[in-house]
Amino acid sequence: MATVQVSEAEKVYILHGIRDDLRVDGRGCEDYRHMEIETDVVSNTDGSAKVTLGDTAVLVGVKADIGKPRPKVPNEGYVEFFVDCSANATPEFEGRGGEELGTELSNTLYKVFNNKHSVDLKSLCISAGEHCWVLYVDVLLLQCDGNLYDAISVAIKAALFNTKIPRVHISADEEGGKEIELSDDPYDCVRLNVENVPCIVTLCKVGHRHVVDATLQEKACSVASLIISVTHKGTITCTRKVGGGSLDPESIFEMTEAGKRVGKALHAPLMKLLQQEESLGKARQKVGFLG
Amino acid sequence: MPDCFPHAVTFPFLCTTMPTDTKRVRGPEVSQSPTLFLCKHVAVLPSHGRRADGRQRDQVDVRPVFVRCGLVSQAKGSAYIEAGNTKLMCCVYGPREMERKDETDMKCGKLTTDMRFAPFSCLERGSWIQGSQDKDLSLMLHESLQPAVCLHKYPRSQIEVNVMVLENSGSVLAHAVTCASLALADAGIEMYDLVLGCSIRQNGASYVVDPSYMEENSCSSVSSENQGGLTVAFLPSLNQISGLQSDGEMNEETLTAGVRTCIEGCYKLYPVIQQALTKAVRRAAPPPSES
Amino acid sequence: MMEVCGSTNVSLREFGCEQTLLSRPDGSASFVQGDTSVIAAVYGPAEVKVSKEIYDRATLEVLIQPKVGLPSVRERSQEQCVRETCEASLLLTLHPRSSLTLVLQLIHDDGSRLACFLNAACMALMDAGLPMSCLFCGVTCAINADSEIITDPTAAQEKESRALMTFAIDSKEQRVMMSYTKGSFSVHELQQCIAVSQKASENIFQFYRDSVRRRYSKNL
Amino acid sequence: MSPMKLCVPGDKLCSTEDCIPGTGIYLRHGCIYSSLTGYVLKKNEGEELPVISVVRETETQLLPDVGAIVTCKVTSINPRFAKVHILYVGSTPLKDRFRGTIRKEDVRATEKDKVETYKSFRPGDIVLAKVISLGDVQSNYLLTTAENELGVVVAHSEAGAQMVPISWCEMQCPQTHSKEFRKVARVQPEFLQA
Amino acid sequence: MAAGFKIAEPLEYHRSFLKENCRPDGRELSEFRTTTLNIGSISTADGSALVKVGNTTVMCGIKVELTNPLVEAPGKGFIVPNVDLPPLCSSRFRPGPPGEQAQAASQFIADVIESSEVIQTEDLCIERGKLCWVLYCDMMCVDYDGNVLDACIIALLAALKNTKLPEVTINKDTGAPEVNLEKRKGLNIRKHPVGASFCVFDDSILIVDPTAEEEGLSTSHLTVVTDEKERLCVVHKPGGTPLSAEKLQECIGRATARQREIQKLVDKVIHSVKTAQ
Repeated sequence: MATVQVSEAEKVYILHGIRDDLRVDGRGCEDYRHMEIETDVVSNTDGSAKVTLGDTAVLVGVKADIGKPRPKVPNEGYVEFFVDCSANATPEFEGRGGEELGTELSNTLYKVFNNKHSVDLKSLCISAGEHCWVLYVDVLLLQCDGNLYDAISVAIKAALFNTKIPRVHISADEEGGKEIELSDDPYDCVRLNVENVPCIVTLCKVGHRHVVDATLQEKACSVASLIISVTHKGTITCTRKVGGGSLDPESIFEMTEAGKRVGKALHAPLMKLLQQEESLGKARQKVGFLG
Repeated sequence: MPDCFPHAVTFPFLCTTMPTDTKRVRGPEVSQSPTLFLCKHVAVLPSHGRRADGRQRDQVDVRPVFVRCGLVSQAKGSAYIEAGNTKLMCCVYGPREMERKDETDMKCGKLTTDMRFAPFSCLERGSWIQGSQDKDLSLMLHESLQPAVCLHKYPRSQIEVNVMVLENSGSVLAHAVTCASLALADAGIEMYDLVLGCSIRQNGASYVVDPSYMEENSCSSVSSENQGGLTVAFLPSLNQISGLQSDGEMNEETLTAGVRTCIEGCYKLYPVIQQALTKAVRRAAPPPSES
Repeated sequence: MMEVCGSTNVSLREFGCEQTLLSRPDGSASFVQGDTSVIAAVYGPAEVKVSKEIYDRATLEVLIQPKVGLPSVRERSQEQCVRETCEASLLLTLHPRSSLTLVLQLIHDDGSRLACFLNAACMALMDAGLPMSCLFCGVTCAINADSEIITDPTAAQEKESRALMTFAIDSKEQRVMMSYTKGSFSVHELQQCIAVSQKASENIFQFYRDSVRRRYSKNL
Repeated sequence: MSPMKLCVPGDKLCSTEDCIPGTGIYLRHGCIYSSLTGYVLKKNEGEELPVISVVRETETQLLPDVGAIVTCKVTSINPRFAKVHILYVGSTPLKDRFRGTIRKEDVRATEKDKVETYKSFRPGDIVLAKVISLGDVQSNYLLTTAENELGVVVAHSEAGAQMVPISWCEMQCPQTHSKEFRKVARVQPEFLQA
Repeated sequence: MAAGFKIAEPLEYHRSFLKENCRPDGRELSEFRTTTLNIGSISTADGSALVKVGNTTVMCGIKVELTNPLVEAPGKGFIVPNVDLPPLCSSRFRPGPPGEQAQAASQFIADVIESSEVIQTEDLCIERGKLCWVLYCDMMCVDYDGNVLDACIIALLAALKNTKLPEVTINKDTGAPEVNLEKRKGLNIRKHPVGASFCVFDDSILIVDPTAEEEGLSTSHLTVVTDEKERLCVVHKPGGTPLSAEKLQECIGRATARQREIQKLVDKVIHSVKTAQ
C-alpha cells in the first residue's frame, strides 16, 4: 500500500499531538476529514458513487446481472466484490503491484457483507433455483491518501443506494417454461434497501490512543489498526486487525466501543445526504471528476 | 518440409478455449460430489444441550490437541497439530536469502506465509489452484505471526512459513496460527512470544468454542441476531492480541465477551504447547553441561 | 534423401533425416520414421538465466511441442527422458554456466514418437556441433497379443500391443541409457526387447553415419 | 544438581538486575525474556552478575554478519569480481545458500591495482573470507580475502586433483606438477584430513 | 570436521562411504529404509494412506465424484492421479503450479495405474454411457527425502485398498442418481504393483532407495515396478548413464523381493485396521 516515510522527530510530534487530542490537521481523535459524495457518476452502471475523503478518492460501480442462484441457497441472489487498484492511485500499483491489496480489500468486503441483513439477498431472487440478480460491485481506487476501507464502504453504501434494478416480469410461455422479461421503462425499477448496509471504521492505534480516519503520516506512526464495520443499529458485522503489530485486549475493547460509536453516528447524516441529493433529481449540479 | 520453424509461441493463440490446467493429469471436464445426491438428508445439529461431539456449549471446552514438533526432516522447523479431526502441518524454512530485494529496508527480515488445503481435506473436493480464501487465510496468518517474530535479527533474509491443511474439521485458522508458531519456535527463530489461536462460533445467545466444520457452517434459524464467527490470535505471556477477525452479526457486548472467551481458550492450550516444545528440545539433545 | 533401413531380422520403417534445415537455430534436424516425423532445433551454448545457472556445466532445457495444443504432463515426462539422455551423452562440463535449449516439434505421430524424438535430438545435437561422448538412438518395441516383438511400431500396432517399450541405446557399448515402458510383461520379454533394440540400434547408427557422410560429401 | 530449566519464547527469566543478558533472550520493561525454545544457561564469567542465555541443541542459525569469517565456494568469476556461495559462518553450516561477492580490490591487501581475479580464484574453489558489508539493495554480501589467513583453501587442478599450496600465490597439482595461480590462505584447515 | 567435508565436497563425501560399501546414513547399498504405513486417517477422504519411507512421507487421499463417461468409452470410469510436491516438503520446491518433477511423477503414477491395471476402469462404471465414478487420487508429499515415486505407489495402493464407494441407485422416475453414504463397498483391487528405485553412482555403483542427497549426486535413476505375479509393469529409466544387462537383472530381482515385502505390509495394516473396527 502507499506508504510515506516519516522521520523520528515528526513521529514524536504526531504522537504528542494525538496524546493531547490534537492532530496535525487540527482534527480531534474521532473526527473524519472532509468527505464528498456524489452518486450516479458513471452512466453505464446500474448504480455508482464517487467518494473523496481527504485526498483519498474511490469510485464504485454496481452492475446487476441475471445469474443462477447458488445451489445451497436457491432462493437468494448474491453480491460479488472486486477491488481494482489502478496505477492512477500510486505508481506502486503498476502491473501486478496492486493485486495483493485488491484481494485483501475484496476479501474483507465479503466478510463485511457475510450476514443476512446487510443486503436483502432474498429480494434479489427472481425465480427460486433458476434465476436471480447478481450484484457486481466494482471498486476502483483513484487516489490513496489513507483510510481506504472507510472511503470504500461509504462509496459502496452510496452506490447501492443509487442502484436501480430493472423490474422483471415472469410469464409462462407455451411449453410451460418461464420467460423473463425486463421492463423497457428506465423508471420502472426496484431500489435496494440500504438501511442495514454497514460502514467501515478504521481505528489506528497511535501511541496509547487511537484515531479515526488516519492520514498516511499517522498511519506510519501506528503499529496496528482495527477495522470495524458497523450498521446503523450498532451491530458489528466484521472486525479485523490489520498491520504488523499487536494490540492488548483492553485497547481492542476501547477501540471496538469507539468504532461502534463513530460508525453508528456516520449513518444518519450519510442517509440524509443521499436522500437530499436524490430529491434534487435532474436539477442537481453534476460535479463529475474534474470538479 | 516446412521452411520455417513452427515455434512454440504460435500455438497458444490457436487454442481459444478455456485455459486448461496442462500441468496436471486431467480428469473429466465436470464431476460432482456424491454428497449433492444424498437420498437422506443429514440430521440437523442440536442447537442446545450437548454438542454433537459431546463437548459443553457456552463453556471454554476446546478439543484436546495432539501436537508434535520436528517431524519433517527437510525443514528448519516443523509442527503437526491435531484437534479433533482437524489436522494441520506446518514447515518453516529459512532464514534464507531474500528473493525479491526491491522492497523497502534491508535491515529487517521478511516473513512469508502460505496456507493451503490438500484437495482431499474438505468435505467437497478442493481444487488444486489456490483460491482467494486460501490467500485471505495466508494473510491473516501473516498478520497474526509477524508481531511475535524478532525480524530485526534476520536482516536481508526471509523466513518462510508453509501450512498444509490435511483435514478440515473446523477452526483451521486458529489451529494454523498455533501450529505455525510452534514450527517457528522449533526452527529456532527468535520470537517475543508464542502465538496461540482460538475461535468461537456465536449462535444467538449461546456460543461454541473451537467449532467443528459442521458447527461453523450450519446457521440455525433460531435467532438471526448475534450470529457469527470470531478468531483470535493471542500472545499469552505478553498479553497481546496479534490477530483478530470476525464476521456475521454481533453486538458489541457479544464481541467483547467472545474475545475474552477466545483468550481463555488460548490459555487452556498454552501448557500443552509449552510441553510439546520442551519435549522436542529434550528429545533433540540432553542439556549442555554447565561450565 | 530417403532410404530403406531394413536388415535381416529387425525391421524398421523407412527412415529419413535432414540436417541444418532451419537457419535460425544453431543446429537442427528433421527425422522421419515411416509416417512419424519430428523436427528438432538446438540453441546454444548461450547466456543462461541466473536462476538456472550451474557453475560447472551447461544447463540443458528440452521442450517438446505436440502437434496441436499445449504440452501436457505426458510431454513433460518425455522431456525429462530426452533431457537426461542428452545430458549423459553431451560433455556439458565444457560449457560451464551457459544454456542449451533443445526444441522438439512433433509434425506427425504414427507410433514410436519417443524414439523419433530421441533420434531427431541426437541428429540436431550433432548438427549443432556440440561435443558428445557418444551418440544415442531411440528404439520402440511393441509386444502384440501373440507375444511377437515388433520394432518401430506404427500407431495402429501400438494400439493393439499389450506392452510397449522404448529404449535409448548408446553407440559405445550399446547399453540402455533410457527406458520407458507401458503395459505389463515378463523379465524374459524385457530382455528379448532389449536385445532386439540393441540389434536395431546398429542399423540406426549406420543410418546416422550414412546421412552425415552424405551431407558432408555434398558440402565439401 | 537439578535438571536444567527449559523455556519457550516469551518466558520471563529474571530481572536485568540479576543477570547480564546473553543470547536467545530479549529485554522488556527491565526484565529478561526468552526468545528461543531451549535450555536456560547461566554462566559466571568473573563479573559480578552471571550471563544468562538460552541455548539449543544445535547452534542457532547464524546469519553472515559484518566481521564474520565465512567459508564459501566460488561460482563464477569475471575481471571485476568473483561470485561465491557462502556455505559456513564460522563453523556453523548454513542450511540455505547465501550469495556473496569478492570484488577485485578486496582480494588482497597489497598491490590492489595489480590484482587479477582469474589469477586469484577459479570456479569451484573453496575460499575463506570475511564479511565486510551486508551490501545494499542491489548487491550481495561483500566479502574480503585481504588477510594472510584468508583466501583459497581447497582448489582442484585442471586434471581434477586437489592441489597443494607452494606459495601465497601459487598452487601445484600433485599429478601433473603444473602450477596455477591462486590467492592462497596461509593455514590449510584440518578438515581436509577428515 | 566431517560435516565441513560433507557440505563443501558432497560427492567426495559420498564416495568415501561407497568405497567401504556403506552409506552415510549407515545403510548397506541394497538396503531400503524402514517403511511404515498408516491407513484411513483422513475422514474427509473416501480413502487415504500415509506412507513413510525413511524420512520421505507421502499422504494419498482419494475423493470420489460422479461424472458422465466419455462417448468413446461409455463403459469406463476415470482415475485421475496427481502428485504434489508443495514448498512445504522441501526447500527445493517453490510455490506455484507443479514443476517438472511433480508433473513427471504424476505421469509416472498414471502409467503405473494403466500398465498394472491395479483397478480396471470398467469397475467404476455405474450405468453405461450415463454415469460413472471418477477417483481423484492426490498424493501429497509432506517430507521430501528422496525416492518419492516408491512412496507414492505404496500410498496409492494402500489408499485404493482403503477406498469405499458409496452405494448409488438411479431413480427410475427422475433419472437422477441417489447416493447412500452409509452403504459403501470397497474397490476391486486386481493387482498389487510396488516399485523399487535405484541410483547409479559414478556409472557403476548401484544403490537402492536413494535419499534426496543421493539422488542429486547420482548419474542415473531407475524405477522398476512389479506386481505379485512377478510381471514387470514399468521399467522407468529417464536417461542418465547407461546400465548393463547384469545390473538391470539385479534391480529386477531386488524389485520383486520388495514387492513381496510391501504387499505383506499393506495386507497386515489393512487387516489390523479391520480388526480394530
